[in-house]
Amino acid sequence: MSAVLPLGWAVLLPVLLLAVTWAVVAADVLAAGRAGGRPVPWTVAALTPAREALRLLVGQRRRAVGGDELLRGIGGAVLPLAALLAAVVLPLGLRPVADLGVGIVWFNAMEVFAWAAVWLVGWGSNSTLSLIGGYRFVAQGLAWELPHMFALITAAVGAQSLRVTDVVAAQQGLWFVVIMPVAFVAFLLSVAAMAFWGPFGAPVGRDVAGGAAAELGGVDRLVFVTGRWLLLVAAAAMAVPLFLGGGHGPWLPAWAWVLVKTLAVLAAVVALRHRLPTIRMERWTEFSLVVLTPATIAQALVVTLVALGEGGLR
Amino acid sequence: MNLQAFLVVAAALVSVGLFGALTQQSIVMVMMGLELLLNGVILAAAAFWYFLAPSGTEGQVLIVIVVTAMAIEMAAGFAVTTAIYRAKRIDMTDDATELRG
Amino acid sequence: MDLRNALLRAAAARPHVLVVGGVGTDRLRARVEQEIARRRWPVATAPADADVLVVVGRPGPELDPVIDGVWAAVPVPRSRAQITGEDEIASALEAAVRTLSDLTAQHALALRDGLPTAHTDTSPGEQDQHADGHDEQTGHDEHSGSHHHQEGGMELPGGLAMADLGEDRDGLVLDQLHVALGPVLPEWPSGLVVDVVLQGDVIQEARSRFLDLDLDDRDAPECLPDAARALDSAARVLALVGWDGPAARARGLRDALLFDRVDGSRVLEEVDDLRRRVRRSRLLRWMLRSAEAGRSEVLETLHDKLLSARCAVAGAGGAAPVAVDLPALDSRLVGAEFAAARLIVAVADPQPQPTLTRPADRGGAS
Amino acid sequence: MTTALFVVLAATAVVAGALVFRVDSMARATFLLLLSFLAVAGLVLMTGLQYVGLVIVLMMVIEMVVMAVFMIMYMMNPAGLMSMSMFHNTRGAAVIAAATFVALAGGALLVDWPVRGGSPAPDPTMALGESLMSGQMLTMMTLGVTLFATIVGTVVLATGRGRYDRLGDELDAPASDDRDRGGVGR
Repeated sequence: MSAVLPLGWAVLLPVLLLAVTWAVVAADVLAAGRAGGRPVPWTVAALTPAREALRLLVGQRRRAVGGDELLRGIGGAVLPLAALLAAVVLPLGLRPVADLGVGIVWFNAMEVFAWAAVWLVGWGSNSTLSLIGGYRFVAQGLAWELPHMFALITAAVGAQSLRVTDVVAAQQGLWFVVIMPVAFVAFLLSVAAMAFWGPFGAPVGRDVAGGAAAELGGVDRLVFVTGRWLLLVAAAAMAVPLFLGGGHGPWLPAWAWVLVKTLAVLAAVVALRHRLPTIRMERWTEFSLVVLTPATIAQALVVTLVALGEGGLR
Repeated sequence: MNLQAFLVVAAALVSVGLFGALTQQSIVMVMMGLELLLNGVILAAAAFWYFLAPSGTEGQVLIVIVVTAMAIEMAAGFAVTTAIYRAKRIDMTDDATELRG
Repeated sequence: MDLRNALLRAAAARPHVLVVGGVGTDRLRARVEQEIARRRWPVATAPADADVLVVVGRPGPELDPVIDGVWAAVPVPRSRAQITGEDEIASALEAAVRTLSDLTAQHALALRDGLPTAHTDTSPGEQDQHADGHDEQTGHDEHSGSHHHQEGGMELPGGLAMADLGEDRDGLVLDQLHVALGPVLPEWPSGLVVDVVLQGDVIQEARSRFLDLDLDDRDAPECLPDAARALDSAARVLALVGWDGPAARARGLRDALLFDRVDGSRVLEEVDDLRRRVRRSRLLRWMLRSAEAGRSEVLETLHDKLLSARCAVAGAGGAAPVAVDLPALDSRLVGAEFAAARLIVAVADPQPQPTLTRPADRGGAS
Repeated sequence: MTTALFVVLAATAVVAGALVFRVDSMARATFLLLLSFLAVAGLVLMTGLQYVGLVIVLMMVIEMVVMAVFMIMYMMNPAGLMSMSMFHNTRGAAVIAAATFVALAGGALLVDWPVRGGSPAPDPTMALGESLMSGQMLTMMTLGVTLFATIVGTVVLATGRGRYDRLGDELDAPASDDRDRGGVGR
């Protein structure tokens, strides 16, 4: 058994991600209905993603006067691309599509493109509210990137490898979430922040009329929104190999465990959105830099000491 | 793909960056020129490592140093720009005449 | 052709609706919102996100061009509905959906080469009011950042204007943008426009006004009863802080009070439940807490609103909402960051009082 | 295949780098520079330096977004709606740049480079890490201290109101008088 999935999976990966995205969008509609006191039947919810996509597909694209069409288009397209490329190192089961030696750095480098994407969309729309949305994302990004990187580093230190499959293999006995809970929480928070989701939704908030996406219509909006969902799914799915033991588990085959765990993480992320209000930028920035970053550094230090104590570095 | 090709590309990047750094009026644009120049240095370092001394790690260490230097240059550049701007409301190198003495 | 028709019909099944109303249309707007929520249609955040533009009441001469501008920014397939009475709501919405799925009608509505045609401005005084934050689609002549008749603006190709410079709160001289907030913004009081000078997302100057205030021939403005108005405004605040569930609940309670003859005890129970959730949310407190500038006020006022709604439902006759006059609102907005400013406007929930707030120097505002 | 990839990446790097100084829009200039960096990162990846190549991608995306923010903050006409020339001393710079290119490229082509010594470590990333943590430890420590000094220095330079302005001369104010307070309440 080779360490990598056959090449055909590269085509299947987007399909898989979209399928999970579909389920998550439907779950979000259900949760929104429940939270708002107006429950939605699940049949309606299951159809909603398709209806919305169709609505945007037949919709007209919009141009912004004085806007930078090119940059906006690039920004919109980069978002789903970044999500798909980041997902390449995700083990589906025990094997990823591409088993890079520096998979964790690859994942990090790809999702960072969201910074450029959201800012470009906000800038290219040439609207004050869009630009405010773009800037909000950058401000948030500066706050979440450090705890996020330290969380990734902690998992890598625990496995003593930057290869995602090695990280999974290292969790055969004990899931990393047990020995690095702070890193796991920081990672989950940064997943939500990366996809400007829920409590971190200020870049596309209602107060700025949709923020970065305010001026997008038709296919442009579809690509942007889909990219955002894909990013959320891909990043949340990454929590499984990094902290939740990947495909390891009793009874079920590895792929089933990955699916179950991914859906569980996504359910938690969706619940987060419906339970919590949006966190304001200045609050989050200070909290992230003053509390979360030192906490993740301390977590990394503890894990490093444990790794050293268990027989030193290989 | 050989050492000479890499080095010529690196030389092109360095000279374009130099041209930008020398001609631009805005401090921020001057910094972009410097970044481009360092970009060429990175490429040359990678090429030297790969084609001349792949067994060592000096090439990689050099790239790490250059990347750090870029980050420092950016941070320092923006801090200086902010300080000058706060004091003088200018962001053009030509206007910062004190620097000329 | 059949396939395209079918696609249009399927796409029209869940239209996003943008509701626009002038001063004094709150009750009718609430009724429309209730009907939209009943059909589970989402409320659009911006013209770009909308399929159906619902105009509530009869817009006056100041609001009318704004609505035309918004309409020009709605992408095809689109439809526009005018609702002036409660009995028209259902039929108007159904007609809107029919238009949405009608291929020939949509062909006629399609924007020429993707750009809205420019509308002609009748007077410089009106021009400001198109700038509603989405204005770069409303015409060729405006830029969200700036109005080209503003002094200090440099003329740019395409009639866009360059931003001014001004000192920010950190002592740096940076670009300032002149933007008119409202009247078409999510969770925004009907008919209100605040002309602001924005630096980044910090408001440097603000001047608020109501559109179409001096219309004497308007029907007696329908005001919401106190409890419903408190809930309406609380729902806006909750939606602005991104807490959609409680916001929807507050809105549902408002509708229950206004239109459904339900027994008071159930509403009372739910209002109490909502109050408890709001009071207990530590994150909300963390976010709104501050020593300064109407921020802790936001939370207190939100509590007060829910409390007064409770009192009104219970028949105890809670205190009537304090009328906020526009100059006071302006002074509170200065120096606030954009998200904070939105909250300040939402909690202030200013109501037009023609005799009190009509500024003597209306012409000077623009 | 490799040659084609090399040519494409090299051309992208140089052309995007040159266009940085040709376009009017600051946002476009910044992201063209990013494109140039990404192309160079691609070339670095082609030499087998996976870790370093990806770190360049990671750093440069963040750096360029931050740069764009500053560009727009300080430049007039950031969107490039009005074309304006921002060059000075073009001729002299062109001569210097051309001379530099001729000297460097000529040197690259004419020097008799030594033959390749040794082969890459099986895992260059591991080699880099081991080297930084042993032989090159001094480099790593110097970088760390320099970065820390930069953080302190740039904050001091750029900040308008320091903690003495916010918390009083004795730093004994119970809370700062900031208009917008952070999440920890300092």
